[in-house]
Amino acid sequence: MAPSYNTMEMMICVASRYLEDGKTVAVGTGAPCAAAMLAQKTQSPNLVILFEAGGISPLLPQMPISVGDSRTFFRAVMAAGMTEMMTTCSRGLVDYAFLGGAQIDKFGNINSTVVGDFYKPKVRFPGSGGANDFASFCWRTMIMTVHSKSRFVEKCEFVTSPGFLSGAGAREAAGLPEGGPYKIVTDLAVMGFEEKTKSMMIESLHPGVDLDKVKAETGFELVIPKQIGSTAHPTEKELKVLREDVDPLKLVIGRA
Amino acid sequence: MAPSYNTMEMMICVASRYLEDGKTVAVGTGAPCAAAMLAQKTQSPNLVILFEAGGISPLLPQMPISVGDSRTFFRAVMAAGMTEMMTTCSRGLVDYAFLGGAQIDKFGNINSTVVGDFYKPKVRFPGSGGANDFASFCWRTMIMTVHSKSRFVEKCEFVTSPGFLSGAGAREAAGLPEGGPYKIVTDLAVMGFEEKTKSMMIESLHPGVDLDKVKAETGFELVIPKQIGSTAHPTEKELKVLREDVDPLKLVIGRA
Amino acid sequence: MKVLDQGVNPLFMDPDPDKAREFFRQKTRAMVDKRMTEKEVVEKFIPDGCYLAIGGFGANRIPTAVIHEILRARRKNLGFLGHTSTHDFELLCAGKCFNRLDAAYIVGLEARGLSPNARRYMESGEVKVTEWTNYSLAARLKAAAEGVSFAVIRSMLGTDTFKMSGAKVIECPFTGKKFAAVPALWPDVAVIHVHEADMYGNAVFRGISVADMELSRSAKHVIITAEKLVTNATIRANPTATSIPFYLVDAVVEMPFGSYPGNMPYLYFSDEEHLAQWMKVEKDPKEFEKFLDHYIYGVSCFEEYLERCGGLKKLKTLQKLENLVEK
Amino acid sequence: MKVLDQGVNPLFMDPDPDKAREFFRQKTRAMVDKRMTEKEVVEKFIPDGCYLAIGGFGANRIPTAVIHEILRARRKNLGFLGHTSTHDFELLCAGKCFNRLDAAYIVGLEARGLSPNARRYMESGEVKVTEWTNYSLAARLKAAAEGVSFAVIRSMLGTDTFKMSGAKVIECPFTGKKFAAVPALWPDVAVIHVHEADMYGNAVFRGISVADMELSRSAKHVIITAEKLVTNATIRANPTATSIPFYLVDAVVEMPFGSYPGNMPYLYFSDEEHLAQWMKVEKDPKEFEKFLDHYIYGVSCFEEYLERCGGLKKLKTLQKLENLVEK
Repeated sequence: MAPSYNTMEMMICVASRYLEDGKTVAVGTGAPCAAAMLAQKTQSPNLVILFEAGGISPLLPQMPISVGDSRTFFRAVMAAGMTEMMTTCSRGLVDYAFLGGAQIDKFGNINSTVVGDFYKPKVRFPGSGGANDFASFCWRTMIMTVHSKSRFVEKCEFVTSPGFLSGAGAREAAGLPEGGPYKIVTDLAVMGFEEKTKSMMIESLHPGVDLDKVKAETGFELVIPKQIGSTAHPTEKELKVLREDVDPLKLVIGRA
Repeated sequence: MAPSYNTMEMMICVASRYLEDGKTVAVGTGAPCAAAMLAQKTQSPNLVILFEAGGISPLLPQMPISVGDSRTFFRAVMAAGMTEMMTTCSRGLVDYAFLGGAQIDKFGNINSTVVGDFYKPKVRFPGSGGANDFASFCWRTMIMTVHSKSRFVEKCEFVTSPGFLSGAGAREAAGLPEGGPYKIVTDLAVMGFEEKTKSMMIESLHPGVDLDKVKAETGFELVIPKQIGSTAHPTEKELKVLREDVDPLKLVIGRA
Repeated sequence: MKVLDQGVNPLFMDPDPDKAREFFRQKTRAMVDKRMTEKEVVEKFIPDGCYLAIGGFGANRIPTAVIHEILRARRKNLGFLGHTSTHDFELLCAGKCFNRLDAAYIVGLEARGLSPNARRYMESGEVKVTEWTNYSLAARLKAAAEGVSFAVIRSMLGTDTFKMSGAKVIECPFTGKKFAAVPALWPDVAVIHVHEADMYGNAVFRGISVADMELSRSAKHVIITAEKLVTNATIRANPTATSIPFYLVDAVVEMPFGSYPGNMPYLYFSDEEHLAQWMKVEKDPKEFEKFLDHYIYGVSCFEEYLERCGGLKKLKTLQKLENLVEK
Repeated sequence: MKVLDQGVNPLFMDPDPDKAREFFRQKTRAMVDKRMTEKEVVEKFIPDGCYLAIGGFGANRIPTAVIHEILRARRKNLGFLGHTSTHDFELLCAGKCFNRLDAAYIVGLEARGLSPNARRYMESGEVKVTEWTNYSLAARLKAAAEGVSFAVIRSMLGTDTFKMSGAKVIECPFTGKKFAAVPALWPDVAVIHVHEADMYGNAVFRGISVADMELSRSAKHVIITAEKLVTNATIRANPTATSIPFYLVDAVVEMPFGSYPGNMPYLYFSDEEHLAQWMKVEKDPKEFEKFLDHYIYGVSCFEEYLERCGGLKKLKTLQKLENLVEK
């Protein structure tokens, strides 16, 4: 019998599995940081965690509340600066980065800036922060988000951070380095991108979720491959490490 | 009666007088460093000494032998790096820099690279090092050199570091920031540059030196102003400080 | 220079490196006593309309005392560098201090959520905004620090962030590849909180530098607030540790707990209760007004603010949190 | 991109940032034991023909042991970054190890004078030279570290140094002003001497950094030689002090007195007698050959070289000099 878990735990466990050992990952606070910590404590002990404000490979004593707080460089191998981290990404040394946003479209572009008129917005969000930079520089960007029709839109009202822009060939034409969105992990499914069109494609459905549910919560037409996988449940071990070692105060996994 | 001194002591004392209090000076090893230290210990206690490899305002315990040796940041306020120092110059925070070279021409350009064919040189010198950068960036470049016809040439065989290039307006046309050569202190005289033409102009003759001697040792026509000054002798105080505090081991002043 | 594409929004500062050079030429390099109070600093270096930048990272190593003083002095029409701003931004929005903004990260407090009042201010249309990213703003400061008028980067390209910026697309003269060119930015004044400084402005911070190396080298005036004043001999005993040399600095304000309610690495953690209280009371503008009167406008100095927030007892708790003595 | 003017000499390395990215993509980031001997390092990372850069400043904080090993291994046809090179350059000229050179400072030993043998080698016409300046080479490394293909600077302009370089003149897209564009440089391998490193490559140097921050971030392979190996816990106890993080580093060689006969800040001063001896014997090529046999080709390792130079007694004198115990 599968263990019980909430959707946040599910997303974190699933996302963590994509983080290969011996790679680098730039993380923010919250779920992405939890996913990276979990990966480190399970299958990827040599995963290197980086924070954009300068923390390099800390021995995180607890979940940071800011990507620049003192936890992000607690017993780090180096306390560097933002330019150091961003240029490390720019020259190709960072494999994964996690992004979030208010909207994501079928080419994996993200809006975290405004809804409505830019000059007098209906809703103003934080903007890029380092997201546009990570999405431009890192080899594989990861997205963790709740799956809903208002979030998964045909076209972002504002493209804050680049996915595949307008599709195949568009990143190259814009002058962006090779890279782009890799996996989108939601509470319903995992999506990737079709090689040829760079359109979002369903890869696996979470336990108990059917395709229609995902379609209903997606505001554009997903590419449906012949074979759709089934996401594996979080394992006992993943949940134990996540709950006891990664986030014992339930700062993140308590939010589901 | 004037005190006795050698030509190196003369040049150092004279050069030091041009270094105003509260200014910054980028120095190399040897005579320029001695001149800056002397200025600091006489009229310009707030003169800030910088070394291109990163030493900022050290309490120099002795003459450095390299612009990157540990003396150059002994009890410094900061041990920085070369980019820090060079960009400090580039954005206009450094007033003086000292240059040297094998040839200097009438517009204050300097050759410290080659004599003869570049690809199979008759003599290969060190090249620019940081000299071209200092000459480009600093407000006032200073030159201390022995005065001889082979050194003061009509046109440098190779312009390593910019003076006024081909004369008035040439720095601007090339894209160089405002700046350029300020004073040339030799064993015979002090030269400056005529405002209008940017040609080298005699300013003052050292004690016992007549104009013909300077002309004879200069390979181009110097601008001769109506009034030529007389360089003041090194003072007792200057010599005392130079000999006792700046260079007690006579590493520099012993070279004359 | 062929420009292939360009952002539509204005630059708020002139990227001319020769004008910056003229400024820096006049700036004194003398190593003199630069100690001032936060009041004097705001009076002297942060006039209405100037372009301001804040060091640290939003609620980590921030110069809170000077920002409070900016509010109390009712500064208006500032330009602001919204780089990695969070609580600093929230404060300046509370005072409606700025009317033009280079934005990379604004209105949010990271994992803590969004500031309701900062959002209201930014949704009002009263503020001119030009959009950037964290790295592109760091690169703008870096270009300024280098004394050149632009830097090239490989982000922003192809996005609306670029379109709403003041960047341009150019080609590399060596490879023909496209790059975003971003203009140098010399802020009028930067305020940076550090662990230690001497009276001349030689300053040391420990832990991550965020963008403060670039910021202290690009701002025309640099104000240091320091947890602790130390002697010049202390600085000179370990020059490798110095972060900012004195000749960049215009004023030094001694300010223990100066980053409160933010985190100060190795000294004290952020006061999450107080920061949460801000976001809560901001929901109701009337409540928020009273809150500001109580904590900022109605106090005479930063120490009084610290008292109202719980004083030494609260600070002791935050010290323990930082040092992992308590969880 | 309109190019207004350009230097005539070749670039020895490709400034394409995407090729560099492909290399760095493959480079491992695992924190594993990277200890090696100097022999293994030269064998593995410094093959004939590769493009080499040396950290430090000529005769200050230089990795002498690895350079000696390059000579003993009879490496040829290297490219070399003649940035702030002095004794390192003298050594590589002694072995005729390189045949192409980016030159900013070469053939000299600063206040000590010029190296007769280095001059002979450079006047022979056997070496392809492209001319630069200290800052422009640092800027080339910085551009590489930033993952872009060029940087803009305001020196070199208008001179023969520019003409004999591989730089280009372009206009700023914001101000129309002229700048020298210098191409990114990713050396194949950099060797950097430091005070302390752990076995994973986390490295710390004290005192000035010269251009080693840029160099360690741009070189494809980074070799660290360290005065002392320390534990990873020692590194983590003070992350502010770390100069180079492990994932940039390919090999760590423990090498006490590794900068000899150069200066190592805080540890030992340069051996000026020995350096003077070099320049003296270089005057006579026959004498010089014997000298090289005695000090380099005829010894099996760096420790043996130290012995031949006076061993512990000499080193003790240099320690005292450095610490101003003796004059």
